Amino acid sequence: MTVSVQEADFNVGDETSRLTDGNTDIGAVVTFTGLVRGGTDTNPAATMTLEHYPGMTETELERIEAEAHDRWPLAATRIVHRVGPLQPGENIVLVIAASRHRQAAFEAAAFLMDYLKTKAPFWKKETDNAGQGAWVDARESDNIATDRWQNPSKTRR
Amino acid sequence: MTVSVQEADFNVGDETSRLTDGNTDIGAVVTFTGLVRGGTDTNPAATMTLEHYPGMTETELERIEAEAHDRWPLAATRIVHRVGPLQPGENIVLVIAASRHRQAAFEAAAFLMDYLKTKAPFWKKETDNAGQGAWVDARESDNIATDRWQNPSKTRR
Amino acid sequence: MTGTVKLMYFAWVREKVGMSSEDAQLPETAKTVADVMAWLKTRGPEFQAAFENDTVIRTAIDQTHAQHDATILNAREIAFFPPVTGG
Amino acid sequence: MTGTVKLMYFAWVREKVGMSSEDAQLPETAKTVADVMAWLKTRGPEFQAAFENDTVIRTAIDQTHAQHDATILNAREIAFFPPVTGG
Repeated sequence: MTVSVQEADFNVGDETSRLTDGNTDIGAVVTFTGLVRGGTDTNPAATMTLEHYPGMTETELERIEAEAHDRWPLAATRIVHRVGPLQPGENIVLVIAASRHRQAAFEAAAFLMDYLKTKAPFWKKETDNAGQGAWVDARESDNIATDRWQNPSKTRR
Repeated sequence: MTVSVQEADFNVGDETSRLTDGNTDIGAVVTFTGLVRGGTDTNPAATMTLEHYPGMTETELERIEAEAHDRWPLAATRIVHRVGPLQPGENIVLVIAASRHRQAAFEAAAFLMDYLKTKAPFWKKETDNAGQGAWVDARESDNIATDRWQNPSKTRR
Repeated sequence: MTGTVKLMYFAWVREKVGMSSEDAQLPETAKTVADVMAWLKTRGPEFQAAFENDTVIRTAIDQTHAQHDATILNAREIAFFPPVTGG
Repeated sequence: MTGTVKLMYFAWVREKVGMSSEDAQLPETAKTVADVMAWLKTRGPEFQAAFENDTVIRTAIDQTHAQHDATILNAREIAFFPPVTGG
């Protein structure tokens, strides 16, 4: 099971060990951890609540993961995404890409995050200390980041 | 202390927590872990021994780290490099870059690794099961990877 | 039971329509996702508000991303949601 | 004690010269790193072997990377080593 959608926290060390232990073909492991940032003084974010589309989320994450394995020579990958209420400083998402060499691991981890951000059905709602909630807007920069992987000549091995 | 050269192993989870705990300005953490790969059937690598230049190593790693902070808006970085004899599957190096956003964290981690590979005074010697030792050759691909950061217009924020 | 499809709503679409899912009997004239959204808008002010600016709404058919002009032939589940913001 | 400098050798350079460091009295004619390597080669077969193909050897002056044409004026420590292979 390389994709998990869960309320529980994760530990990047434990998740990494689980992928690499006993596999001496792995020379490079890149992890990405996304965390809830605190707000600014004028706009403090007290809680971030993650909603998702059960069923589709897992299917979509597995599809993204399979595409990464098609594009790069990866020994292992892992995606963990938390749902439910999360406080500033808490982990949201973990992506791991393991390969023989570092370039494939770096590129695949960035690819997984870019695709996850624009394809996986999660939605963030920020609730400030006054109890006022606001859905987070999608960022155009995330679409641009995903589009850069569309040119096969630049990204496929 | 953000640079360590040590014989002891490291834990990517503990090292990440140490950087992020209590800092709610961090939204993205990228880690790179380099591991000793096992050899092929015809050329098994039994032990990898890491030699370095005490004093210069730490100075050079701190210089590389400072350059990353000049180039990207980073909340924190960390470099751990092991020395001495290491077996296949063991950790060699850990690089962590933490930032508000993922692009800076990804780019800075890749930059740190590229520069470390070509500038930090470490040397690897492989000893096979027959006790035959051979110094690992530098890879031209590592120089090419480092050169890509030389064009300021493409890499500086 | 042909003609019955499960409709799913997420995030602010869910909040505006006031429910997370329903089993609906679509009109026979609805052939695409866009047709379904046009029909939903006729179902009351909460639906009109949710689908007012329907170009921003993303859709999925049977848990796969779909364009607004995608056919709903044989669809069992159609979902409506804002652009995703995970990660 | 002017004129005395610490020479450091690493990896296969160290193995070939048979020592990791030494305090050396350099000839007054040695002005650059290249001059030092030329002089080292005259010190015996082990040095000749180590510095035979000296274009591949990397050098540092006082723990900072230096080119072969760098001046050794005021240098306290000069190091000789193969291209680095850490990471």
